[in-house]
Parts: sequence; structure tokens; C-alpha cells
Amino acid sequence: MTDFLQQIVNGLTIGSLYALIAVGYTVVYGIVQLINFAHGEVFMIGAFGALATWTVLFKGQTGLWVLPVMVLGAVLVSVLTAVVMERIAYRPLRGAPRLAPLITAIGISVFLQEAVRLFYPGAKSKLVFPEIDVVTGTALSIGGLSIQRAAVFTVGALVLSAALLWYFVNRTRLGQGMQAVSQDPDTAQLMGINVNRIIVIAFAVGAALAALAGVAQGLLNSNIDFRMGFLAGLKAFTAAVLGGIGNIQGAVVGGLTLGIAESMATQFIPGQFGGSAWKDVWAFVLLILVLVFRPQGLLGARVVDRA
Amino acid sequence: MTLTDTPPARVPTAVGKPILEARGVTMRFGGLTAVKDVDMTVNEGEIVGLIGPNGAGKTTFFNCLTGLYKPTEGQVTLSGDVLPPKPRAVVVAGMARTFQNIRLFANMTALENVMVGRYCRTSSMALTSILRGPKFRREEEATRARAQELLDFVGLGGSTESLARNMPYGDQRRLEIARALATDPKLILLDEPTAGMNPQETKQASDLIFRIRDSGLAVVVIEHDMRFIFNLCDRVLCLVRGEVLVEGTPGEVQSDPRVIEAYIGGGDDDDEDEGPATTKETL
Amino acid sequence: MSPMLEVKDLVVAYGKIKAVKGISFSVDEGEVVTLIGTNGAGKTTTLRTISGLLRPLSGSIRFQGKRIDDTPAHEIVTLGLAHSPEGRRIFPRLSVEQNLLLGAFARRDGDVRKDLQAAYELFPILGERKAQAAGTFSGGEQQMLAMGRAMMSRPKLLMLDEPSMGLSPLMMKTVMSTVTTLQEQGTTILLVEQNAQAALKRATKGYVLEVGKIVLSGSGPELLASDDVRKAYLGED
Amino acid sequence: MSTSTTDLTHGHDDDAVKVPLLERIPGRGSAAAWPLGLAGVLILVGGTFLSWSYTSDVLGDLSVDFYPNGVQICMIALGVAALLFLLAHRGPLHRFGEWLDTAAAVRVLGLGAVAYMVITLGIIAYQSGGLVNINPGGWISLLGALLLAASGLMLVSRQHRDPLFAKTSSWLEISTIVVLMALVLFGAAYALDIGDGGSFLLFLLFVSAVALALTRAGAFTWVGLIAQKNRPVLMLGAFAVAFLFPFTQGGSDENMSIATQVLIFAATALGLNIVVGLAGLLDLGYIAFLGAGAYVGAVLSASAFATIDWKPPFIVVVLVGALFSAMLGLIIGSPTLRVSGDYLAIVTLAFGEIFRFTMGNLDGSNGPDITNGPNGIPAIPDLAIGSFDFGQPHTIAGITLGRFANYYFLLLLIAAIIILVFTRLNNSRIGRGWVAIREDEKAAEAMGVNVFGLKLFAFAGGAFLAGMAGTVKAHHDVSVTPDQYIFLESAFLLAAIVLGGMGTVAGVIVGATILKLLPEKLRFIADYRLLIFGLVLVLMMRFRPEGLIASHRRKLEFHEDDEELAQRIEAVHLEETEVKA
Amino acid sequence: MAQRSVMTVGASLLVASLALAGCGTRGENEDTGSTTGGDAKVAKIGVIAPLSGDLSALGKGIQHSVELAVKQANESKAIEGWTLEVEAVDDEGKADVGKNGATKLASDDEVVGVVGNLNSSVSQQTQPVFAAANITQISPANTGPSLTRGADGNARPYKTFFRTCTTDIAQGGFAAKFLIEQGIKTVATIHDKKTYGQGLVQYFTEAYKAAGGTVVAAETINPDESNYAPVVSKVAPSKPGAVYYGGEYPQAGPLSKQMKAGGLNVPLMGGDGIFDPKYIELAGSTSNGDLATSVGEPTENSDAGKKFLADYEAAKYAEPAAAYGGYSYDAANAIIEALKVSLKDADDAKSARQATVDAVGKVSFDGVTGKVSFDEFGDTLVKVITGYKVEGGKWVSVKSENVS
Repeated sequence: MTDFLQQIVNGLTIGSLYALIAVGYTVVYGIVQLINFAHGEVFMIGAFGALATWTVLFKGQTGLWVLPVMVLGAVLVSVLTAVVMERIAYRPLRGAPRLAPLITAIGISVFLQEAVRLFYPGAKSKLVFPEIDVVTGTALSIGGLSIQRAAVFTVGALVLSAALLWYFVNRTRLGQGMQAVSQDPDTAQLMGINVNRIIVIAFAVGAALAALAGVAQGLLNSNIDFRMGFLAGLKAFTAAVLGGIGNIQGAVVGGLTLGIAESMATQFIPGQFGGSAWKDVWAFVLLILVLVFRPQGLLGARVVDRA
Repeated sequence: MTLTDTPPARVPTAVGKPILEARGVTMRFGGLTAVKDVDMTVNEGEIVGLIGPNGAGKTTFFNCLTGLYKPTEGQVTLSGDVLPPKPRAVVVAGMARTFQNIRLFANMTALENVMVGRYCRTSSMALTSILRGPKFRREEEATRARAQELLDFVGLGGSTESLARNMPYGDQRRLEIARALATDPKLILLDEPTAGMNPQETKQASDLIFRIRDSGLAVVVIEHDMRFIFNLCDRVLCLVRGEVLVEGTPGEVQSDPRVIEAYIGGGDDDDEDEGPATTKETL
Repeated sequence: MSPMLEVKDLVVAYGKIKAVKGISFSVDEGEVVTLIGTNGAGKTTTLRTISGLLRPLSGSIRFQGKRIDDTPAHEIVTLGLAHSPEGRRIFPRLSVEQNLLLGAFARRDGDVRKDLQAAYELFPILGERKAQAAGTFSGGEQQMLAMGRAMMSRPKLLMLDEPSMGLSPLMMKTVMSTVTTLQEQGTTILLVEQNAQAALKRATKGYVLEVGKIVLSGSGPELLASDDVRKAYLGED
Repeated sequence: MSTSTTDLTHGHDDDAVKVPLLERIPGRGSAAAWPLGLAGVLILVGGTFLSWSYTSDVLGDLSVDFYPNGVQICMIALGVAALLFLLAHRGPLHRFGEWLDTAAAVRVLGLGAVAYMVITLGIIAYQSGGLVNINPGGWISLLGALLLAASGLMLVSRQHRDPLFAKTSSWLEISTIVVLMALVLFGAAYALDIGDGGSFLLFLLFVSAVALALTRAGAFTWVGLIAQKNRPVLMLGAFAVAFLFPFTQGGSDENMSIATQVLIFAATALGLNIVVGLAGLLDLGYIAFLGAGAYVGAVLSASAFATIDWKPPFIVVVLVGALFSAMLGLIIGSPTLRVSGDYLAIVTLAFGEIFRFTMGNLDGSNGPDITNGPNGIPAIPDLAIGSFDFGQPHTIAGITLGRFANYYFLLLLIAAIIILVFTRLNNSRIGRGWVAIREDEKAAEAMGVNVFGLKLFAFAGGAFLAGMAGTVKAHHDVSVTPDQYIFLESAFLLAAIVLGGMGTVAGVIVGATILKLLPEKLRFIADYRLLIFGLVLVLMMRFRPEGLIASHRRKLEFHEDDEELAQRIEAVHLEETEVKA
Repeated sequence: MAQRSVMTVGASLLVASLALAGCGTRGENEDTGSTTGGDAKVAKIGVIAPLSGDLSALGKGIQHSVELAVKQANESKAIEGWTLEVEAVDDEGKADVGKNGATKLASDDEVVGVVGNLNSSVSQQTQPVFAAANITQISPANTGPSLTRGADGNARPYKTFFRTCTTDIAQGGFAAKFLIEQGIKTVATIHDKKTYGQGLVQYFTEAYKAAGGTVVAAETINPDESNYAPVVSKVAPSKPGAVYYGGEYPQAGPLSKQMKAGGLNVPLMGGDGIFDPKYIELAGSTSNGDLATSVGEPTENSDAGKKFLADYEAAKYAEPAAAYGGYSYDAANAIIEALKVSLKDADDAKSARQATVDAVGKVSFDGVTGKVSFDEFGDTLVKVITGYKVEGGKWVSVKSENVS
């Protein structure tokens, strides 16, 4: 039972990371029907942004007060990357065949990884992420369960962002505009909504959450590297599809589901095909099964096919 | 079946046995009933018109016929066989269609477009295509010849190698018909064949439809242009709010007050209330 | 006085296919002008071009003297030109109130609440169900919402595209009488309708479109009495 | 030059943007332009006979007077090409000039020459420590290049006829093809022989300047047309060139090793092109099918590490590998082909990862022992078909052909099979079905095209061909390990198609060659290779999404709104049909 | 007419210049930079390692160490009448690129021996290329036993392949004994599913069980990830006395940290792949007590080792010698030793290749990492393994032992 609960905790932690990244996929997809393959790289860049902020401003400091500034740095860098990417690479391709933006996304993804590897000092190998008081250090032990402090941060970050996002989307003018654009971009324009601006905002919101995830991963794993975006991005996309792409709640549910499924697969699939060696395989099998049997995802509504 | 260039005839040919029979077709989306209990019969050598104001459920009904939707209730039979709810199977069974908004393969030539129509009546598969045996050559030759014949039939014999997207609007409409004819249908469904055409082109279109009918096919036409449809059809169904309002000869339908009401519209001052207000049509 | 909306030699094309082939018409302040015609005549294309969703190939559009054929759609709304599109196009997963507030998206003033109340007065059914998701509404209710939403931008000119499409006669009456109400309240209206009679009855001016061209124009009653209109719609020879 | 004001009516799609800029050039259309160009050529060529560099170890050796080396000879060739175009513009060759936009060609050549000289001098200055090390010859040639460029900018295109409608005798056409083929062979052999990256880069610049000049002049329109007309000659020529290539290597395996890898890569990319280019399905896990074939080849080989005891003859292995791959294609395809484009891309990506993880896991501890896990299956013996051992060098016509040359011929055969399958399927009922699906899936379905079946066939067929190539790859590579089948490899395959041109054979071969050859030759940018790769993908999608050598149809698909292009392509098509008839 | 005359002038100028070109003289290979005089023959030692990409730090260390050895040999005129040169080729850590590089080296007639590769999976493909050309290949880093011993462990597949590092068998065996001696009888193993890591764990497990220990859990991680919490949670309940990790420091460091954060407070032990200062940096302060094995005496302990490090420092290479510097230096010197024999009577480098292979098999000298000599499989005879422990943020050697 402890094993089970422990793996739930682990799953929720990883799942929260996936969920934070998945929101970015889902928000952008919801509005422009574009799979921003390079979103995993935005997440990676967020982590490096946080590290750079720390290195430049606070090297050697471990106080908790440093963390918000690091997060801010991460968010700035990520948002800037995402917005520039949208402006330069994606916007000119609107209306082009689907293949074009997808290949562009792969190109951006490779480019960003390499740019960080080549131009961030020391990024050719893993970099140590700073330890911050309170959120890193010895795990908390609650009833036989060991809970990493950074895990609390991660889950907390997800809860907080989900709440803020909910407020933003449902209670603010821009959020309403965003919903309108995702449901019917043409009509949204007739309401006086600047669709281009909304798209930029969608990219920015996704990037901000990805940056937060980047910081969380840095704290959790105590290191970051330029390749961390690929697998995380792929998993987060899986999570977004699991939950129903285009649906923000879906991204959260999908992320948590995937995280828990993975840690459960590590512990509870018996025999040769279990264990951590196969957990990624099971995660992807899950993706394929969902796409085949419930393409709209767990929370998505079936889109009526207009002939 | 061959299509020949017989001169257009206004007189309906002898009506044969029923080809298409729709019985009690009902289509609901969620709580909304788009099509309610529609019956329609089309006989050999007949041109049937389907009219109705925007949003009357014509397109939904059409989609039920062509296998895009599976009707919630009722069934459609073609020559006695129940149509499977798969567009491709419907074509194979012998019913071809055109589209309201032209859906040609824009970057293919006219000839290639029509050759695609032959797809379901030809059979060379991978190995034959790679090895290029005599069977492949024969079939390819026949496909090409048939496609050319159909282009000639619709009057596009001179534009064989033009890209579909470069053709004038009227030609695109005719090309779409040629492509549909290439599937060797018993019945052809034309979805607003004259939308966006000028009167001269419209005239040419009705001539073409007569010639198709004269070659032995049954034709169903959805249209808004009343002059066109009343000139063309042997029988007209008027669909309003998902139900058949009137069915009869053009003359009967044209003079039916309910049709006038539905089209020119009973103004709000007319207190005449008809039709259940529960049937609604949404997007 | 120059007309409120002036369309001159407008040509609009989808790729090679011209949907609107050089039409000119004008709408004066306080008028109800209607465009009628069959499917594919180019009515909807015209409205979409005026509101900036499509770009014309040539020709000009002036609204209150200012050329707007190059202005982006979201800015045109702020000039006081609202467009209630064909097929209602309400935001189905948003509530009624959210839909209405989106109508006022471009406005910066604080009177939005007041207009919201006005919309609920105009369409009481909306007020009764303001928290309901709009997608669950019936066609007629959706149409009311669409019109209410368009009015939320406080337009000087309201363009209505097929407001009676697919509605029951009862609903149709309600909708059409709303048009009259709006006109009485001082909104200029450009109405596209297939229900020619209902439209022409209210119109101060009407244009009949056929295959992208204006073939007939005149005052509402004139057109209503015209044999040509009857012919156009019922093919009577 | 009375027509100078109306000369730009000839519609290249992007001319419209460039016209105003060009017309603002001072002295445009002046009579001095032409003699200026001639002078430029003379100075340029003259400069090449003088020493360019003080030190002798930069870019080969540029320090000797009256003895141009490779880098300088390219410059001479560039000058001669410019001279020919100038003479065609006005002078003895004007008969050809009537068909060509000679001014544009001179412009491109002039600007190319300037770029060439600037880069060359830059390299000399950089590598030998300062501008002082540039000898007068270099400056003279640069001056010549500048004059030539100025002349090109000042020259105004004359009204010329569309080369599309040039009627030429067949001996001219065939000899053009032969000469072109010979140039390709010679150029490839020469390029591969260039040792240092700088010279290679300059050679590339030279080739692209000439190619661009010919394109601009409109000569390639004509070449394309005669290629259509003399298709058999062209195919024969291409294969002759490919076949002769090993004989130019003087028995050395150095370049043959690269060449075989280019072939494996190109063959696989051609298989993928059936899926992506013809059927329009995006497959991001295609490398897995190559891997499946390779693993079958390895497991059924005589390697001591092979886990299965059945050792059938190689031809059987090829079939088993191909069928196994195709079966995987069916398994992954049949449930997922119903999902829409983007989703399919992700599913295939996931499948590729599943394949890699699985191959790494089937090692006896995390699954049945089939693949040896991460260690892979090494020590796969060389192929021997009959008495022909692929591991041993053979001597043909006095030229020794090494191990890689042997595999090269085998791979050439496989590539030929794949090309045959590709082109024949493309021009058949099935190919038409694929185009229809790409154009409008719903309409295709409504016209009776078996959409799902055709997609599945493309998927499985592509996998079949990749599996076939994979079995050879296993023997060629000697070992098979999971880390060769990562996502990036799939991305590279896709990039080969995207760069080269979707839906064409030549395009994919060009793309594959670029992607495999450039990194080998430009090792000094090795660390920046992926960075550049990413950037190129983005730029290509932005500016030329249809690729370098695109099929007409693909070009149109990526330029839905370009009516002029559509007209032009129709004209080309009509001319081609007429020529063929 | 004016055009015509310009043409004539141009043509005559062209002809004239071509004529002049014929008279030009281009010197035959002016060896201006050579210090050893014009008549020295050249033999090359190749380096094939990842010089770009994420493994380039290790690859560059290999390259520079070989360069150092060659420079010293040239300075001391180790081989009379011959100049040695280094030809470095990048394999990017990829098999197919490595094969191209190997072919390139093999086609160069002056290359007699090669140091490399870093990755076993690349060596698998370069071995046959060098074997076919009779070029000696000495790997400073390939620890997979099958490279020298074949599938069955007793048949040498390629006579030209040697290595200066020991195999996984030796390290795994030493580690097993080491842990038992410390009184740790239960262990969990984790590896990264790569050739090196899996091999290490496999041979460790065999030796550990033979020595009476119990492996209570065997897990793997995905090296592309950096969150190992699920694995740690799965391993923790089995209460192992230590975790034996097969893999490299980029994963091992975070794993150690996450283990301890996750309540699994036991030492992590690994092979030479984790014996790197960066490991301690990544594992943080909780890494005290973690263990590693590495091959040879601690470099800084032996005089040769100290000298090597000092020389390397003095040569001011851009990158540090890194983990495999010492082995590479020894490998290069092994080739140089062999060349002393094989080049003595050779006319050109190519003809000395076979003799070099034979001679390498017989070399014996004191190198940086201990005595350098090879057994009949091409494995190094000296199998000194040293155990290290993290103490106060540093690797400290605990004991060395010859395990052969």
C-alpha cells in the first residue's frame, strides 16, 4: 500500500510537470490548430533562463526569496522565445498546408536545442541547478511516504497556475477573447477581437507555464540539460492528447493521468515487460490507444464533422 | 451504358422502375431533428428536383443519401439494395454526386480528374502497376479513353490537359459532372449545379442534364434557382424545416401557396401559422 | 449628405472564381436596406467583405466617408459597423452573458452593463437564461443572441445575414419584428435575406443580386410588387 | 535597346518584387554595361593567372603565378560562363540569346563571382593572418568580379521568347543531356576529392551560381522539357553516371564509404517519399522500418551474436526483412491511419520511439533475448552472393573496387528498384488515387477512391522498401544497434524530402546527398551542423516549401493562391504532353 | 564591328595567358613548415573520437593526449628518419559517421595506427574497416568484453584491435568484492540500458552473487530523462545496502541525489563512467560516501601520471585531458613503441602496417596507467583497479588491486 501511495506521489509530481507543459500545447492548438512541436524547447529554455538569472544575479545564494526572481527570469526568456517564434516562423505559414508548420516546428526545435548547447556556457553537459532553501533538500516524510520538497513546489505550481489560468480564461476580457477565437476565429474578429494578438497571447501563456515547469524540473532533478525538452515535450503532448487537445482541463487531467500511469507501470507491471525499461513504451502505447479509440481524448467533445 | 450526344429533349422519357427509394429518413443531431421522415423515390430516366429554403435540411438529407451520415431512422435503397453508410460503397453501388462548393482535385488536369472517377471501376493494383503488363496497359488505355469520351460529352474535349484550378467556373462545374459520370452511376446527384452561373451557363447546364438523363441515368438536383428547376425536372420535392412540404410536378409545386409562403415568405403580418414550431434547424 | 455606407464597383474573388463581380450600392443613415438573391448570388460574400473578413480584388468601401476596404476586421467593429453572420455563429461553449459581453469586446467605455440590460429587455429569453451555454439554445434563440451580441458594440450600422434562416414561422416573426424595433431605435440596418417578402416589407431600399451582380433595385414596396422578383424566386415565366 | 522599358513583362513570380529595386540602379540600361561586362570577365580571368595569396597553404596553393589551381579554375569557368551569356546578350551568340534572359544570368554570375572572391579572400586573410597576405591577383579578380556584377545590374533584359517553346533537334538535346551527365559525374568526383572545407564550400558556391544563372536565364525550362522528351536517355545516363562513379575513385574506399551511406539514406528517403510525397501522410518514425529490416538482416545473419539459428540465403533474408517491416507498417497503420494528419505524425513518432526502446529491451533481462539489447548485434559477416564476396576488393578493367564499392553496386540496384516502384506507382491508378486523397480526401472518398486502403498501402509499401534497404544496411554496417534509429534520423529523412523536393525522385536524391555529404565535407562546421540544419528547415518552409526540385503538383499545393504559377505550370504541362505525343 | 574587335582582343589575351600558364612553375610540395628537414618520412597516428557534439569533451581529451605523445616522440626523435603526425577524425559518437572516418583514415597510406573510438557501438563498425587495412586500433575507452573476445568470450574477432582500458569484467568483479568486504551483502542494481552500463551491471551481478551477495532489485532508467523518483521508490522498499549503478555521471549524479532525497540513504557505486568531478557536482553534498572504481593506479599517484598531467598542462590544450586522457596517452605510446620496431626497415608507412600490429602485441613499458602490454585477445594485461570514495566533495582513492 505504501508502494502504491508512494508511486501515486511520484506520478502526481511528474504528472504536474507534464500538465504544466501540456497546457501550452493545448492552448495553442485550441486557437490555431497547430501542434507547436517546439514547445518542449520553450520549456527547456525556461529552465536555462532561471539558471541564467540565478547565475548572473544571485550566484551562491540559496534563500527562498531568490526563487520568484528566477521564475520571473524563466518566464521572460520563455515567453520571448515563444513570441518571436510565432511571429517569425509560424505566422507567415498560416493557411499553408499542414506539413509546413510541422516541419518548421521540428526545425525550430533542433535549432533551439543546438543554440542552447552551443552558446550557453557549459551547456554541452548537464548543468547543476541551484539549491533553494525550503524547496529543495531532504524529503519530507509523511506516514512512511517520502515526498520531495520540490515535488510540493511542482504540484503547488500546477494548482496555482491552473487556478490563475481558469480565472484568466473565464473571468478576464482577454481570456474571453481567447475562448471566442478558439471557437470561431472569424466571428471573433467581428466582435473586434484582434486574432493575431490573441494567438500571441496563447503562445505567451503556454510559454509562461512551460517556464514554470522548467524551474520545477530543475529543482526536482537538481540538474538541467539542453535535451530535456524533447522527451518532456513528447510526453506532454501525449498528455494533451490524452486529455483532449484544445481543452485546458483536459491537459491537466491528461498530464496527471500519464504521470501516474508511468509510475504505476514502473512498479506494478510484472514480469519481463514491466519496470522502468518499458514505462515509456507503455506511455506511448497509451497514446496510440487513446488516439484510436477516443481520438477526442478523455475530456474532449467529439467535433462534429461538417461535410 | 454509353453516353451519346443526343439532342436535348424537354419531354421526359418513359419513366422506368424505381432506382432510388428513401423511406422514412430521419436524422437527428443531439436533440435537433434536421430531417424528419422524408420519403423520396427516383425512377429510371427521371429528373427529380429537391428544393427548399436555406437550412431546410436539404444538405443533411443529401448526406444521408450519399453515405456521409447514417440516418437515425429509415433507410435508403438503390435498385433494391440498402445503401451502406459509406460514401465509397455508395459510389460502388451506383450513385455519384457533385458538390455544392466545387470540390475538384484542383492541381490535377481535367483528364486526371475524370480518371480518378474511374478508380472504383478499375482494378490494377500495386504489382500490376509496377510490372506494367498488358493488362495494366489495356486498363490504363481504356480509362484514358473513357475519360476523354466523358470530357467530350460534357463539352470539355478541348481542355483535357488544363489544370482544374485554371478552368473557368462553368467548366469546373461540368468537369465535376464528368468526374461523377466516370464512376458509371445509375443515378447522379447534383448539388446546386448552377450556383454562381450566369443565365447562359445555366442554360448549358440544363442541356447537359437532359443529355445525361437521356442516356438512361436518373438525376436528382438540389437547386435554388427556381426557373432552372421547374424547367428541368419531371418531379419536384419541396423540403421545409426537414420535412417534405409538397411533392409533385413543377406546375403543381409552383402554384402551391405553401411553397410561395416558404419562399417569398409569409411576412410577420400574416397570421397564418403552419408547421410545427418544434422542428428547428441549426448549423 | 454622403451615405453612411457606400460600396463602389466591388469585386471579390475566391482564387480564380469571382463571387462578386462589380456591385455598387449605398446605405443612408436610418435606412433598412436589403440584399436579396438566391444562394451563390454573392450576398454573404459582400457582407463579409464589408466587415473586413475578406479582401476585395478591386473597388472601394466607404463607411461614414472613410475608406475601410483595407482596415482589419477587428478595427472595423470599433468604427460602429457590426455584422451578425450567417448561421448565427454564436460561441457555443460560452454562456449567453459571455457571448453578449464579447459583443462589446472592442468597447472601452463603462456603459456595457447598461447595454447588457438593454439586450435582456429586447430579448427577455436571454435574460432568463444568461448563464446557460449558448450551444444548447434553439436556432431562434441563438439568432436572438446573435443579434443581441451584435448590438452590444453599439453599432451605427448593423449587418444581418440571413437572420431567419431555418427558423420556424413564429420565430421568424419575432426576429423580423426585432429588426423593426432596432430600426425604430435608430440603428441603420443592412439586411441579407432569402425570405424576400419579409425583408422587402421592411426595407426602404432593396437590391436583387444574381450571380454576383445587382440585377434589380428599388424601394421595398416597388420590388415587392415587381413581377421580376416573383420570377426570380419562383421561376414563374 | 529600345525595348528597355517593356522588358519585364515576362513573368517570373518573384520578379514583381525585384523590379523596382533593380530599376533604381544608376546607369541602368546604359550602353556601357555590355563592354563593362566584357572588361570584367577579362580582368577576372586575368587575375586568376596571377597569385592570389602570399602563403602557399591556404585553399590548396594559391601562391603561384600563371598556374591556376582548382579554386581559380572555378573562377575561370565562371568567367567563361559569363562571357558566353554576354555574347549571347549581344554579339555572335545572340541567336541563343533570343531564348534566354541573358541579363539576369550575367547578374547572377557577377554577384556570384563577387561572393566567391570575397569569401576566398576572406579565407586567405583569416587563415594566414591578415589582408596583407592577399596578392595582387586576388584583388584584380575581385575587381573583375565587381565590374561583372555592375554590368549585370546595369544590363536590361531584352524581350525574349519563352525557351519552353524552343524547337530543337534531337541531337542537340541528347548531346546536352550527355554533356550534363558527364558534368555531373566529373563534378561529383571532383567535389568529393576536395580535401579542405573551404575549397569545397567555394566549389559549392560556384556550382550554385552557375545553376542559378541557368535557371534565371530560363535554360532549365528547356532542359526540363528535353529531359521529359528524352526520358529513357536521361534515365540511362543517370544510371550510367551512378554506375561509373566508383571507377573515378581510383580504388580508394574513402569516398565510397560516404557514397554507400548516401545511397542507403537516399533509398530510405525515397521509400518515405512514397508515404509523404505521394500519399501525403506524415511519418515521423520511418527510421524504425529501416531498423526493422536491419534487425532482421542481423538476426538471420551468420554473426556469432545472432539470436536465431535459421540462416537462409540472403535473398530470403531480404524478403523476410521487407515483409516484417511491412507487417509492422500494417500493425501501426491500420488502427491509426484513420486519425488526422497531425495526430498521425505524433503516432508515428511514438511508434519510432517504441521501436527503439523495444529493440533496446529485448535482451533477455527485460524481455526475450532477440536483439542483444543496447549491445546490438555486431560482427555481421559480409555478404557473399554466389562466389562474389562483398568484403573483398575486386578488380574490374584494371581499377580496384573495394568493399564499399561492392555494396555501392548492390545498393544502387536497390535504389533502382525503389525508384522504379516509386515512378510506376506514381503514374498509375494508385498514384492518381493518392493525388486525389492529397487534394481533397472527402471528395476522393465520394468519387469511390478507397482512401483508407490506399493510405495503408502507401504506409506498408513504404515500410516494405525501407525493410529491404535495412537488410543490406545490416551487412554493410557490420553491426546493428538501437541507437542508430533515433528520432533525429527520421527527422533527417523527412528533411531530405523537404529540402530536395516532395514527390520527385531527383529531389530526394539531391536532398539525401546534401544532408549526408555536406557534413562529411564541411567538418569544420561540424558543431554547428544541427543548428544550421534546424535553421534551414525553418527557412525552407518559409521561402520554398516545395523543396529544391519539386514536382509541379507539389509546388502548386504549397502555393494555393499563386495563379500565375498555375498558368505557367499548365503551359509547361501542355508543352510536355505535346512533345511526348 | 566594335564588338568583333573586342572579341579578338579578348581571345588573343586568353590564348596568351594560357600559353603563359604552361610556363608557370608550381613547386612540388614546398615543405616550408617542417622542422625535421625534408627527407624525413611521415607516418601518421589517427585519432577517431567524438570531437563535436555532447561527448566532445571526452573526445578532445583523447585527441590532445595523443598529440602530446606524438609531440614528445618527435621531439625526442624516437624513430630515426620518420616524422609522426596526428590525423584526428570526428566520429560524433555515431556509428555511421565513425565508419566514414575510419575509411578515410584507412585510405590514407601514411596512417599506421589509430587511437579510438570512445563508444563501443562505434568501434563495432570501425573494427572491420581497420582490420581490412591492417591498421592497429587501440581503444582507450571501450570496455565491452565482446570487442576483444567475441560472442563466446574466447575467440578474438579482429587481430588489429587492442585496448588500454580494462573490460567490464574486471571492474564489475572488483566492485563486487569491494562491496562484500565493506560488509554490504545486499545491493540493488540500476543501469541506463546502454552498452557500457548494462555490461558493467551484468559482470558485477555475476561476481557479486558468486561472492555471496544478494541482488535485491534490478532496475533500469532512461538516460534521456532526469527524474528517477519512480525507480528510487521501487527500489527503496527492498532495503539494499548499496545501489550499484551502470552508466555515466550525467545520470548517476542526479540519481544519487534523488536516491538520498527519496529516503534511500545508502551509497551509490559505479564504474569509471561516474569517476568524474562533475559527478560530485551533480550529486551535491549528499554524495559523500558514494563509491566508484576506475582502471589503473590513481593517475596522480604514479610518477608517470604526475608527469603526464604536468606536460599536458604545459602544452596548454584548450580542453582538459578528461577521463580517458591517460589511456589515450598510453595507447599512442604503445603504437609509437611498436613503430620503433616496425618502421625501422620500412620504405613507407603502409607497408609497415602488418608489422606494427604484430609489434603492438609485444610491447611492454610503464605507462601512465600502469604497465602497458596486451594479452592474446588484445586486452591490457595489467588490470589494476582502484576504488574511490567521495569524501568532502572529492574523490579519494581507497585501495588499488591487480585483479588479473
